[in-house]
Amino acid sequence: MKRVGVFLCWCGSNISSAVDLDQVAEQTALLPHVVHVEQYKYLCSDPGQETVRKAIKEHALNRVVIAACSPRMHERTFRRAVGSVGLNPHLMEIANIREQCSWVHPDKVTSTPVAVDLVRTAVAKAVKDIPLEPSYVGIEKRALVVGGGIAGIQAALDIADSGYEVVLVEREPTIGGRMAQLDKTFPTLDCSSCILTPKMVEAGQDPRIRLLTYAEVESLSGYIGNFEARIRMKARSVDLDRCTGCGDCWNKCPYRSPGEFDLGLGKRKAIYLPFPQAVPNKPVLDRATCAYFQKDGKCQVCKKVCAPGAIDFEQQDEILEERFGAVVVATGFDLWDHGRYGEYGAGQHPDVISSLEFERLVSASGPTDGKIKRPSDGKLPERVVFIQCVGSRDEAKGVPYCSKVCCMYTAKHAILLKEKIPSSQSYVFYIDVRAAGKNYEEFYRRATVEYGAQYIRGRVSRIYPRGDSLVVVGEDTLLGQKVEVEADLVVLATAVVSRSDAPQVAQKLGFSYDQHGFFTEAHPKLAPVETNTAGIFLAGACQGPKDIPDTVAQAGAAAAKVVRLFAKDQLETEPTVARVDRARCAGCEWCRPICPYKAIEMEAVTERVGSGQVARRVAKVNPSLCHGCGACSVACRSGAMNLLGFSNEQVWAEVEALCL
Amino acid sequence: MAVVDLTEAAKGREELLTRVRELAETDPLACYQCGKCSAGCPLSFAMDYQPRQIIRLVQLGMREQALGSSTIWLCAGCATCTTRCPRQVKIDGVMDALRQLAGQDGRAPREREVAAFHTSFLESVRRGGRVHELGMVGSYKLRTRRIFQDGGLGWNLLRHRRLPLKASPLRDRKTVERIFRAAEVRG
Amino acid sequence: MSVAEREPKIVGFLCNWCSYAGADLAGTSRTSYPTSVRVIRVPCSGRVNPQFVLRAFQLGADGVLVAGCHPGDCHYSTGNYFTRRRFLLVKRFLDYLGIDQRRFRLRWISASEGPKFAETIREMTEELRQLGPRDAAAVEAHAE
Amino acid sequence: MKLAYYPGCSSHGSAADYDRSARAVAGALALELVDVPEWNCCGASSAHGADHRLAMYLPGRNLAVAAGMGMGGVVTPCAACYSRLNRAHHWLAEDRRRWLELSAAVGVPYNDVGKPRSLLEVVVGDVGLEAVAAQVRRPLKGLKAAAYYGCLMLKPPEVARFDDPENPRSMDDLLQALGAQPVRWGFKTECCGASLSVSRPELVEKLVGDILDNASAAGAECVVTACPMCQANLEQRRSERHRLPVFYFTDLAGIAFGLSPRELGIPMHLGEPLELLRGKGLLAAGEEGQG
Ligand SMILES: Cc1cc2nc3c(=O)[nH]c(=O)nc-3n(C[C@H](O)[C@H](O)[C@H](O)COP(=O)(O)OP(=O)(O)OC[C@H]3O[C@@H](n4cnc5c(N)ncnc54)[C@H](O)[C@@H]3O)c2cc1C
Ligand SMILES: Cc1cc2nc3c(=O)[nH]c(=O)nc-3n(C[C@H](O)[C@H](O)[C@H](O)COP(=O)(O)OP(=O)(O)OC[C@H]3O[C@@H](n4cnc5c(N)ncnc54)[C@H](O)[C@@H]3O)c2cc1C
Ligand code: SF4
Ligand code: SF4
Ligand code: SF4
Ligand code: SF4
Ligand code: SF4
Ligand code: SF4
Ligand code: SF4
Ligand code: SF4
Repeated sequence: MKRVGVFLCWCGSNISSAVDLDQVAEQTALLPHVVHVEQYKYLCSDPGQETVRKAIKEHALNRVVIAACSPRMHERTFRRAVGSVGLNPHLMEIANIREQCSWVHPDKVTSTPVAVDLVRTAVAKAVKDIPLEPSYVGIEKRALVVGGGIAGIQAALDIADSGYEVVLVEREPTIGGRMAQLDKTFPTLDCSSCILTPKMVEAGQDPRIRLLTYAEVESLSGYIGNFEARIRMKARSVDLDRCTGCGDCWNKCPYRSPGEFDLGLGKRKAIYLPFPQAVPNKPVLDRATCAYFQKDGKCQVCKKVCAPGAIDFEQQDEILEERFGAVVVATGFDLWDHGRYGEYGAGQHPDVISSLEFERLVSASGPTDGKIKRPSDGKLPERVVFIQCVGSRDEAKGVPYCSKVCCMYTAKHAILLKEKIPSSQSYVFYIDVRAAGKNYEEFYRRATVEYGAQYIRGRVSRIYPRGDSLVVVGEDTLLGQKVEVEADLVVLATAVVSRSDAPQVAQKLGFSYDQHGFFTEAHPKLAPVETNTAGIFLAGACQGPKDIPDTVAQAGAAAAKVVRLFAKDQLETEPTVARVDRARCAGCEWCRPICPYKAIEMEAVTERVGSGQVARRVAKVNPSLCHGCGACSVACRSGAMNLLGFSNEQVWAEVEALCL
Repeated sequence: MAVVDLTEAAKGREELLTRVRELAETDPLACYQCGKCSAGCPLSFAMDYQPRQIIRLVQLGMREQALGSSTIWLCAGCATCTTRCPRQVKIDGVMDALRQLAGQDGRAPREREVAAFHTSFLESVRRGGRVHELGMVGSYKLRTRRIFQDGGLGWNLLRHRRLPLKASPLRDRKTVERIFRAAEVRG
Repeated sequence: MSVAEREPKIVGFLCNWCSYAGADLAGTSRTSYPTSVRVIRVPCSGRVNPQFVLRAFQLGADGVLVAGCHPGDCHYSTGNYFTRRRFLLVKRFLDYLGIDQRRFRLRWISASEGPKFAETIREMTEELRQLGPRDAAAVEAHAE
Repeated sequence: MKLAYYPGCSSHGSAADYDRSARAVAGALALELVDVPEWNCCGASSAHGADHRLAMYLPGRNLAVAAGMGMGGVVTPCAACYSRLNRAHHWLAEDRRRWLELSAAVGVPYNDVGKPRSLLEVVVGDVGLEAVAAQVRRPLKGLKAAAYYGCLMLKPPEVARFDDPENPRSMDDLLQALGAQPVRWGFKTECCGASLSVSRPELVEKLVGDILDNASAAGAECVVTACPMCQANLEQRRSERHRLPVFYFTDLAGIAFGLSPRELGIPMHLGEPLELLRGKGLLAAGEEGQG
């Protein structure tokens, strides 16, 4: 027996002055299942709620309809109220007779029938309400952080500091990311390694952080609170437990090749430490360049000199399987390859370099010990041209978006150049200078006024060699004249782009990415660190071009989201999720691809048909992943998929009640 | 320098943009004034407006200045600008479009000689279906009264048998006349 | 009673996150609009099964409005793209049922577009008035 | 291979020399070139500034006629014609309704003959460098040549669809196959201003000067073109200080294949091209002084 109680709220005079509530009460009382109708001045007030509670008990109500303000205002309030007297909170419906009636239809004659209709509709829905219970899932309170740049390091430190375990997976032999490659950083010109190294060391020493370098996540399954990851530890050929980092191996190794960390500007050995401050401070043996692996199986110099016996040529890749409650993805960015700019020499002129290469040239720990020597002949360049927006804001050859950091780092480069080579002159070709950050405009001003960088508004059209220098041709668009600069070195501020394997990473971990390969946040303004997949968060430049301050802020936010999750013992999920009626499900899978959250999987069920057993596949909704959008229920042709709280039967009943 | 009245220019803006979009099959509004086109233009040194500025004039609706410029006539049609434009504006097409509009307006070209050359060239094509260089240059000289320009060069070519006196037109003259007529009808 | 005299009846399916909030905003800012619309709240425009729409017409509704977040703003990221595609088909089906396509509208109304909601209701009501009453029997016959 | 051949107007005049060498080299490479019957002017640098439709119809008619010949495509030795033919081809390919429009306008049914190619494109792409190398009798040893492509054969790339518009390689590779030494230089694709050569010679002189200066500075002993407009312009608009001979690529191919300068029309060039060849020992005794 459904026993519906209806409560009409005056909202002071907000409703009562525009709607004839007596008439509404009169008509409502005539509806089937309605056993009690009552009016009150302010239902949301404590005495108002008490009125409802009392009536539920007195009249043995098992459904409640509140005719008042928008459910967006007080749905929670009233659910809690009915819940407190033992009624399932989802056996309550709200008729919005304020925002969508009294406030927009001030004339009692015309508004009252609308209110009657709305209440009737709510009653019809309430009659079809069923008790809904939230489900609870346990939470594995360990976090996985993928990518060990400044973003990943910061997130790992923040999570660990809150008392939770973190596994930090970094693909390279050391953590540090791009920031480790930088010399000084805008807008304050702190030395990058001076501020980064302490954090790297801390991450390496914190007992709650487990660093897995030279490792990659192979796959991720499960859902929020309960992820399972397979992590591949690539064979490093060095036993990290035994190695003391003494350096004898790489000092003695006879084979050199261009070093990745220095972007090929310097050399490294076949067994090497990427850079002196690397964490862990232990080498990796690169099998692709090692003589033992590539040539004759001889050499073995490193093994001979290694006193602790840490070299292990036989080491194999290893797969770890670990469980996590949440994931932070911080895989960073790459730089656009200017080989596609034929007009700038297509990467063929040795003295046309990228900005990151310039960072390595100015860096004291770089291949030139911080002397800016140009690659072709080692000469100190006097006239240096910097070109901004190379590949950025270029829909023809590059990417359409602005890379956000290059205006600022170019100003920085102009300053560093002048500091290192006081007799030098820099020329910066730009289209706009985007210095929108705290103290950024001031920094740009210093570059021009204090350091005399010559800014020229215009995109360079062509660079060609003349003798041993380079001719740079542009237009000074402010003058309206073509200009030429004969330069010793040209530095291209190449676009920030996503890592080439970003789409695969997103697919493996199960969240979405945009057409440029940047990972998509759940909402651009209000959920900038969440992904569409609950429990997976984003930090740093993998989500879009970002400088260090923004990266660190976002990493902190991602960590806070993880910690917020771990602060609970169980995860309560909204009960208004999709549910499959297995008996009706035809296993057609129409619903599966429609779900934006990959909440639908297929499962096998066996049924008895006559005397035999029949196996078939049916859909299954994972309530922890489902957000309750209802798209699947519409896709389902057999009516097997339903959405709790907004079920087919309920909406159907509402339509019927409305159209009476 | 004169003050540009933008509200005045705006009156003809839509019309100009529409015509340029039609004829050049490109949208000048995509241009963000980076100057890469001008910087690569081989003839920018001789132009009164830079190619970038021509696009700007079109963006603002400044028809007079655009159609009256020397730029649209000095453009050699090399498409270096279009090849390098980051916003995929077909600048060379815009130059063509503006020359056509100038012609349609019956306006005296800023570069008389260049326009006279094109007229003589097309006349020669219309007459014989193919260009007869000597005839064409002769007509050009009459048009521009530059009878003695390049005299030595012409003689040199004649001497090297590279400037035949006789034309070698199409057998059926109507073939090409028909095409000119068809174009006139469509235009 | 003909439609010209009585207010036409519009069933409005509004998504919770954008359009329902937009309708609420019209209320909070006291933007009055015709009393023709009755709202059914759904989580997402993608939840609206075309059968609900057809049922409303079958029961004599003069018009149906489905409103959701603007493309790209969907709370569930992609729901309204499905809606858009689905209701293109529904419109064609309405023709087949003999229901004037103009009786059905799909609108993107954000939470801040209270005036747009009010305006939509005004326009629709006006149009439905001009279209006149519906021949519900025709639908009945087809839908059976 | 049999191809429809569109010689272009200048083949009857200022580029009569090119016409000779092009046909001679094609013959040596077993390329059968059949002239498009009753071909008309493509409109060159003038039609597109006068009337968009005219600029499409003039080359369009030639394409339509060439398609009717039923050969393996159409080829032209002139970069300007190449550009105009390709513009029209591109325009037609974008919208099939234009096929009908064109057919009506020119009175020949339009069918797609395939992307118009330049002679250089055919020699490098279809014949292939190996086949070219196989014909070489007199490798152009020690000849430092600047391959000059000009603008129209490469730009804009979505129309030309040939080589890299900024750093083309095809002619350099060809020169290498002929035994010459292509120089690295910066003005391979700069425009020489040919279309203004008659009307604004003083401007063109500057462009030509820049190109030749850069070629000389890069150590080139000659400039090699694949376009009659470029060749004529570079020869005619240069100043006294420039002495570099300007060849067609077919001239050098012909010499390398053992053909005589006269067969190739080289003596018709302005300046003293034979001196250089002689100096490099590329002329047989009997060929000296011919011309
Ligand atoms: C030339 C240049 C100069 C700059 N100068 C400044 C400056 O002065 N000031 C400033 O504020 N910002 C500067 N920036 C920006 C700064 O570099 C970035 O903001 C910052 O590096 C972003 O950090 P991140 O951790 O997000 O990414 P990254 O530094 O790219 O780190 C990502 C890490 O993830 C790892 N990784 C990638 N894929 C995987 C995978 N699949 N599995 C495991 N690990 C993976 C990478 O190896 C890397 O270690 C500069 C950028 C450039 C290009
Ligand atoms: C014209 C304009 C348009 C904008 N448009 C956009 C846009 O389209 N997109 C976008 O992303 N951003 C936009 N922004 C930026 C956006 O408004 C800000 O990013 C955002 O409002 C910042 O939020 P906040 O909470 O930090 O600060 P605020 O919104 O300023 O909130 C601070 C609050 O603190 C209260 N407060 C202040 N002092 C005290 C005190 N001593 N004690 C107690 N309370 C105090 C204030 O009353 C206020 O409520 C726009 C800004 C402007 C000015
Ligand atoms: S419940 Fe809503 S309508 Fe009632 S008094 Fe409270 S605010 Fe007003
Ligand atoms: S020699 Fe051995 S202990 Fe020393 S750094 Fe090398 S591997 Fe480590
Ligand atoms: S085996 Fe030889 S080449 Fe290989 S890492 Fe050891 S020392 Fe270097
Ligand atoms: S940050 Fe500056 S240089 Fe970089 S893309 Fe944006 S505008 Fe260009
Ligand atoms: S209701 Fe939405 S989120 Fe939930 S399973 Fe269905 S489609 Fe996925
Ligand atoms: S669409 Fe419906 S019937 Fe098909 S698999 Fe999904 S729930 Fe089952
Ligand atoms: S290159 Fe393109 S975007 Fe830049 S100024 Fe020229 S037309 Fe405008
Ligand atoms: S096409 Fe015209 S405007 Fe463009 S670069 Fe060439 S000459 Fe200059």
